[in-house]
Amino acid sequence: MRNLLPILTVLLAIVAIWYVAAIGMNSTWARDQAARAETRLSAGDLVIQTLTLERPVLPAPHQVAAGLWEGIAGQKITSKRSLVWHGWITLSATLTGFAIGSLAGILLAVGIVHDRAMDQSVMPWAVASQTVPILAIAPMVIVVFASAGITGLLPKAVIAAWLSFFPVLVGMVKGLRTPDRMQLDLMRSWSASRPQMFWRLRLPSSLPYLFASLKVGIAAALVGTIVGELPAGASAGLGARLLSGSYYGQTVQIWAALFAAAALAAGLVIAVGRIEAVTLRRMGLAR
Amino acid sequence: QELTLQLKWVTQAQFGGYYVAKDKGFYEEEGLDVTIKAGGPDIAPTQVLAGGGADVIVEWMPAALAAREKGLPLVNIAQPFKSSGMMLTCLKESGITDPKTDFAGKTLGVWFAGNEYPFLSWMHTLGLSTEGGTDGVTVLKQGFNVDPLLQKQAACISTMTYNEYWQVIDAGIAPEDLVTFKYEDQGVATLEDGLYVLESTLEDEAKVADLEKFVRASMKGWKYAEENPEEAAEIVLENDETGAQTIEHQTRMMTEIAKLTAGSNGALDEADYQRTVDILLAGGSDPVISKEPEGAWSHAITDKALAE
Amino acid sequence: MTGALSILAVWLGAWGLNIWLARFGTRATRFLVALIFGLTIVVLWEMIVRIYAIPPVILPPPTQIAASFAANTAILWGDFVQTIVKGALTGWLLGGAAAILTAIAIDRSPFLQRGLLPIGNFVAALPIVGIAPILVMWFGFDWQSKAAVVVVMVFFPILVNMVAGLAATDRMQRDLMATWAAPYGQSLWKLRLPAAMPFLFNGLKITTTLALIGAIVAEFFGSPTKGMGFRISTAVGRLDLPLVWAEILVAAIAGSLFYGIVALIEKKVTFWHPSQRGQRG
Amino acid sequence: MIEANAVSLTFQTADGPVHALKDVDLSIGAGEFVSFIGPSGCGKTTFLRTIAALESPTGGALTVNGMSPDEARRARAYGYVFQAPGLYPWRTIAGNISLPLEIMGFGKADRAERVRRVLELVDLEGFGGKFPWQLSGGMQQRASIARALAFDADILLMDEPFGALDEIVRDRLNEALLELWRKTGKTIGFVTHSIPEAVYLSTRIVVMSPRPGRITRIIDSPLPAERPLDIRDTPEFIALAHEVREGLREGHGDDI
Amino acid sequence: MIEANAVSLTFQTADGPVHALKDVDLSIGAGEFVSFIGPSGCGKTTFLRTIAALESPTGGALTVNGMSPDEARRARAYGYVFQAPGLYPWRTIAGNISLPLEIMGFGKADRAERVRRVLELVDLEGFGGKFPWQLSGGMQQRASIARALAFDADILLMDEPFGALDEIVRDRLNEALLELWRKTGKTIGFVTHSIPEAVYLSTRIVVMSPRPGRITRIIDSPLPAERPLDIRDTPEFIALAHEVREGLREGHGDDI
Ligand SMILES: Nc1ncnc2c1ncn2[C@@H]1O[C@H](COP(=O)(O)OP(=O)(O)OP(=O)(O)O)[C@@H](O)[C@H]1O
Ligand SMILES: Nc1ncnc2c1ncn2[C@@H]1O[C@H](COP(=O)(O)OP(=O)(O)OP(=O)(O)O)[C@@H](O)[C@H]1O
Ligand SMILES: Cc1ncc(C[n+]2csc(CCO)c2C)c(N)n1
Ligand SMILES: [Mg+2]
Ligand SMILES: [Mg+2]
Repeated sequence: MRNLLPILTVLLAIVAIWYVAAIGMNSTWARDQAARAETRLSAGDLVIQTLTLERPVLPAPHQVAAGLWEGIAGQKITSKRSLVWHGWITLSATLTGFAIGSLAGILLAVGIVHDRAMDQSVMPWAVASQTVPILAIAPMVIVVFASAGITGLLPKAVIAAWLSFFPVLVGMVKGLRTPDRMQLDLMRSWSASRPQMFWRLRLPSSLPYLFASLKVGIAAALVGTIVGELPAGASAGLGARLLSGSYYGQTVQIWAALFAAAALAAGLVIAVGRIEAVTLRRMGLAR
Repeated sequence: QELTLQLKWVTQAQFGGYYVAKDKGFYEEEGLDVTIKAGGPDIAPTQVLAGGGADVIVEWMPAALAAREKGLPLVNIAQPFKSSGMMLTCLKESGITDPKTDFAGKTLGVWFAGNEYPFLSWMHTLGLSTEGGTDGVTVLKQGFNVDPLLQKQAACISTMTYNEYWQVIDAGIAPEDLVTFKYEDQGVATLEDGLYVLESTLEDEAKVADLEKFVRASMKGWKYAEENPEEAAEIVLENDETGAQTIEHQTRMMTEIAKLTAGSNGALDEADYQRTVDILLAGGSDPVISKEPEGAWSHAITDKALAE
Repeated sequence: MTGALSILAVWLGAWGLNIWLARFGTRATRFLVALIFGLTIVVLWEMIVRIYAIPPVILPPPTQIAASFAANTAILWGDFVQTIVKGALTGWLLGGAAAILTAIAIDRSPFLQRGLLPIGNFVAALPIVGIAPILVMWFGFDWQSKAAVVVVMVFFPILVNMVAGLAATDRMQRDLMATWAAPYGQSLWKLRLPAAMPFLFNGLKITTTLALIGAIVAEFFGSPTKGMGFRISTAVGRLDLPLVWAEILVAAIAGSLFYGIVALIEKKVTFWHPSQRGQRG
Repeated sequence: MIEANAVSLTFQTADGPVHALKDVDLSIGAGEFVSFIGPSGCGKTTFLRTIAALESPTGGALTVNGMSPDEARRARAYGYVFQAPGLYPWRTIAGNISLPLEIMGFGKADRAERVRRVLELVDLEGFGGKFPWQLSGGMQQRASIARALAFDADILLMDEPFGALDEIVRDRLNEALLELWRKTGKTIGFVTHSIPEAVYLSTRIVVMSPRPGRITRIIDSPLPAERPLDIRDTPEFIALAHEVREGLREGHGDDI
Repeated sequence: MIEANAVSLTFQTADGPVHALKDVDLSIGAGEFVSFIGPSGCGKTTFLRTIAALESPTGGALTVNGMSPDEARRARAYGYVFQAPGLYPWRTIAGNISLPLEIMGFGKADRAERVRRVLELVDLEGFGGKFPWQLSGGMQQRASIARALAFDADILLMDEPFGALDEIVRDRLNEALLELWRKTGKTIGFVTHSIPEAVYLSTRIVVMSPRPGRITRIIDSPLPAERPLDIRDTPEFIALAHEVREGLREGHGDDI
């Protein structure tokens, strides 16, 4: 709550800068148009024109807000013009990919902390795997899946999974290794078995780390889904919306889709945060 | 019978005939269940076909022949598009009036991902290098839209008569402020939007029979679309998942497309084919294809499909 | 059947070897284990492609990729310079510098921090690739727009880390400065900046891969006729998949190197940090 | 019964071998309370860990209750208490205490009964439902002792269990520990840095010295089993403390 | 000269106000060695921090050398030593010691000379080029004392400086500190948990008690200025320690 005022202030400043920038960036176009029509623009007209262009270089905040409102509330949510509908398509692929990715990350992490060979083999390549520009080869991934007869949600989800597995893996490995020597020794002095050590010590101590990386992972999954949606331009989803907006030069549509995606990202991160808070409180880890 | 068609680009009136055929039940009448897969900016239909993700693709002939030379045995089975819709659209203020003399030193926007071949052939016939410099042209990989022209980042950009050109107009630039060079007029037109399958598909008799039905129904769709552009545009709109298309734009596109499909009954015209091959072969040091292709087309399907 | 068996045999053999090697845990065997793992994947890839006759336009075998790599070094180098050196590196340096300066600027204002950081976290979670088309529209086709995308992508992660770093000094260390009546500049330069370095490098390391991703993806929205993103999409159109994979290989190598170099500098700069000391001994 | 014969332990480190223990001979009888004292790095912890089979000696022979330490560990002969309480924050105090019991497969009713009993023993009735961080440091440490007591191991090994507590709390816990030892008759090995603590608690004080870690003096305590806190102001106590300090100083080099 | 008149300090926390200090009256003369002892949370640290102007009292008056604590701080009247050495790990020992000197604008040659001198004072010649983490805990703590001495403040405030060290090292440092105090004649405020340490070092012992933090007893030491370590076995010493313990116990509630 005490952050509200600063946040609002900063937001206000951003909006103000945005308006000034919109006027600046759109003015060339407005002047050119006037020159083509061989009219002269007064300063007032210029401002009004730059903030109401059909295809602005930078749309003004109120234009984006109108675009968002139109996309969210102005349509039936089943309409193809509804941002809610596209958001849902993106969300479902994101969640599927996130589920696959985090599961893979967790399982790999479990393997890595329990098996030395796996630790030494997989870990260096896991880092390398993230330097593969999966985003640039997303179209190929889509095509390769299509060739196996798999289309729609899954190929996007796989790209999302690829991006989200890494933070989860790293966080989970770190988490599973947090129990210090003393805690492990205690377990050993009670001659606990490996599974007992895992379920009663490693897993619970890793949870705070897991949740921290899940938050990063779900944001990454959303990026992956959107990128997966870009090349398959005709399909639905916020990425497709971004692309078709770009294709038809509808900047307002791009920005509206972008803000919808941002809201989705924030919502997902907050949702994971909520689950984290509840889980940790149940476990007595939150104070 | 199930059949998958991979389009070259996003859902739009450019593919109106197929959507009409599906929507009007022409495929169904033939006993076909056709799945139409929309394409996208970086989806190469040839790759989809090679990977088995589709039975038939819509592709431009230069890309198809180039793929054929790469060892992917594509065969043209039908050619609903008679003429090319490609052109370069330039801002008048760039001072370009004649391609032969004025392109040198300019920046031109070009589509890649298999669509660059006609352009490269043209530049070759003009004797212009595409590596930049004062006696060559600087090439931009043009993205998805016409912004490079509007932002004056390029003197000319690639446009289709039926699509991007109108986006430039819609953006508020008057036709008088533009200069256009159609590939058809420059004598470098290559065949666009043909239907291609793998050679092996043609050896399968059941498939061939399906393809006959498919081509017949598709052509019926095309002809229907030519006559009813508004209805066709609406059908396209219904099939567009992004919800970004507008009826005005699609209707206009359908009207323009009709001009390109007008001269074709679906069968490939050998003379057109030969002209395309000649243009592509003329590539000099880095030709699109290096030798006369063989078996790159077949009338087997259209002969039967269009028999009655 | 025999194909599947031989694939399984290679895999089990390599894995067994690794399990045995991993027991030694020396530096050399660690390296060897990682190497064997990588090689095994490559060999299995080659075997699967050959045995199951996977069309090269879907997945080319590693040997073809290597051949293409060797044949196209000039193109690959040019693309590397265009995308990674000019686009990613410039953007990363600019974005990093801007983030560090901003962090220092807002360090003294808790008000600004409280306002900016939640928004920063929000923007950092944003699918920044979405603004690539916009920035390409603003900054043109060449590497400048790629660098701009990278700047935007790396700015907030570095900012958030740097701000956390500047706040990371413990109370005792700050109190010491207070008992010596140190002015702000001194305690910034002699305490907060050095103490912030491990955090800063954390941010710098995370953003190395982001920088590559940003530069490559931005090329998707328009580029000159060179660059890794450009080459990948054109080569796919030309069904030259070995070249595509050669570019991917370049990206992976460059990414690992980039990360490695930053990690190395980190080691030099934060030699005193327990995490680095541990690695030394 | 713990029997150490010329036990040695050398760690191989990057900087060469570290002789943490060298030729340690010691025999601890059932029911004894033995304290280990010595400067940092002299191997106190290592010796305790070796008894508990958390390290293996590189030389010499060590038996616990006639078995090898590892057998003894698997027979659950030890309760081990560390300097820090080391309670799991996601379990309540009762949950923490019952954890080793779960691992050892005690039945549910039995577990509840034992938890109740040891909570009472360490004076923590009514705190079973609290989480560790809701308790003070002294209470946490008592809970950690309760946990080590719950499964009734014969031998209790404690590695500086009260090192982090303040003097007054420490006094109280010392009293309580002594009481507990008298009541249960367990064998206790206890590491400490504090001379008064060692003297106050032990029946025998083992003074160690570093580089290599070895025993320099073993001091038997003549103090009675019954020891009020005031005993620390008696001359016997002071003399004993003096002797321990002497022992420490002679083993200690000139480096600090 | 430190003069506290009815000093109070209340922290406003989420759980309500905490009375860390209540009506503390104390006057410390120049050259005195005053120890503060008391259970955890009784406000020892808070009082020391208030003197050093790291906290501001919410009630009462406090003057240091006739100035307000904050003026005294800006006049660089304090050297402060914390429980942990708090050396900056990215600077060598010499670099750490010269840090306050750099901040206070001492010249380069002067800095080098002072660093040399205080390193000698704390017996760390030859270690100036090492990094803190290459030294043992005791050496680090001595370096941190050297740092507080380097700029020759009149007043030395030490908050459990030896709390983390083992007994023998602690003994040595106690001796060295006493020696230093006699040589330099500084005024020292010293927080400790250890009764023998307080008694051994101080000219006056201030016993505090918590909730609210206040002074319960002030004990003047009759011990001579010259104090060998053995003095701790003398009856005077033991009597004094006993008195301190009594004072502690009476202020201590029944909670542990
Ligand atoms: N796992 C290990 N690897 C290498 N050396 C070790 C290991 N454990 C202990 N040592 C070394 O063995 C010696 C004895 O260590 P130990 O922990 O037993 O000392 P200690 O008497 O318990 O000291 P302290 O009072 O500081 O706890 C030390 O020099 C220590 O550095
Ligand atoms: N910054 C703060 N905010 C709120 N409460 C505080 C703060 N600092 C100290 N306190 C509280 O003030 C009281 C006195 O704390 P202080 O640290 O002075 O005790 P102490 O005597 O030094 O204890 P210890 O022996 O544990 O160091 C405690 O109850 C503590 O929780
Ligand atoms: C990035 C990109 N831009 C354009 C095309 C080419 N393209 C294929 S079909 C068609 C008609 C458009 O209305 C066009 C322009 C492409 N493949 N990729
Ligand atoms: Mg120890
Ligand atoms: Mg304190």
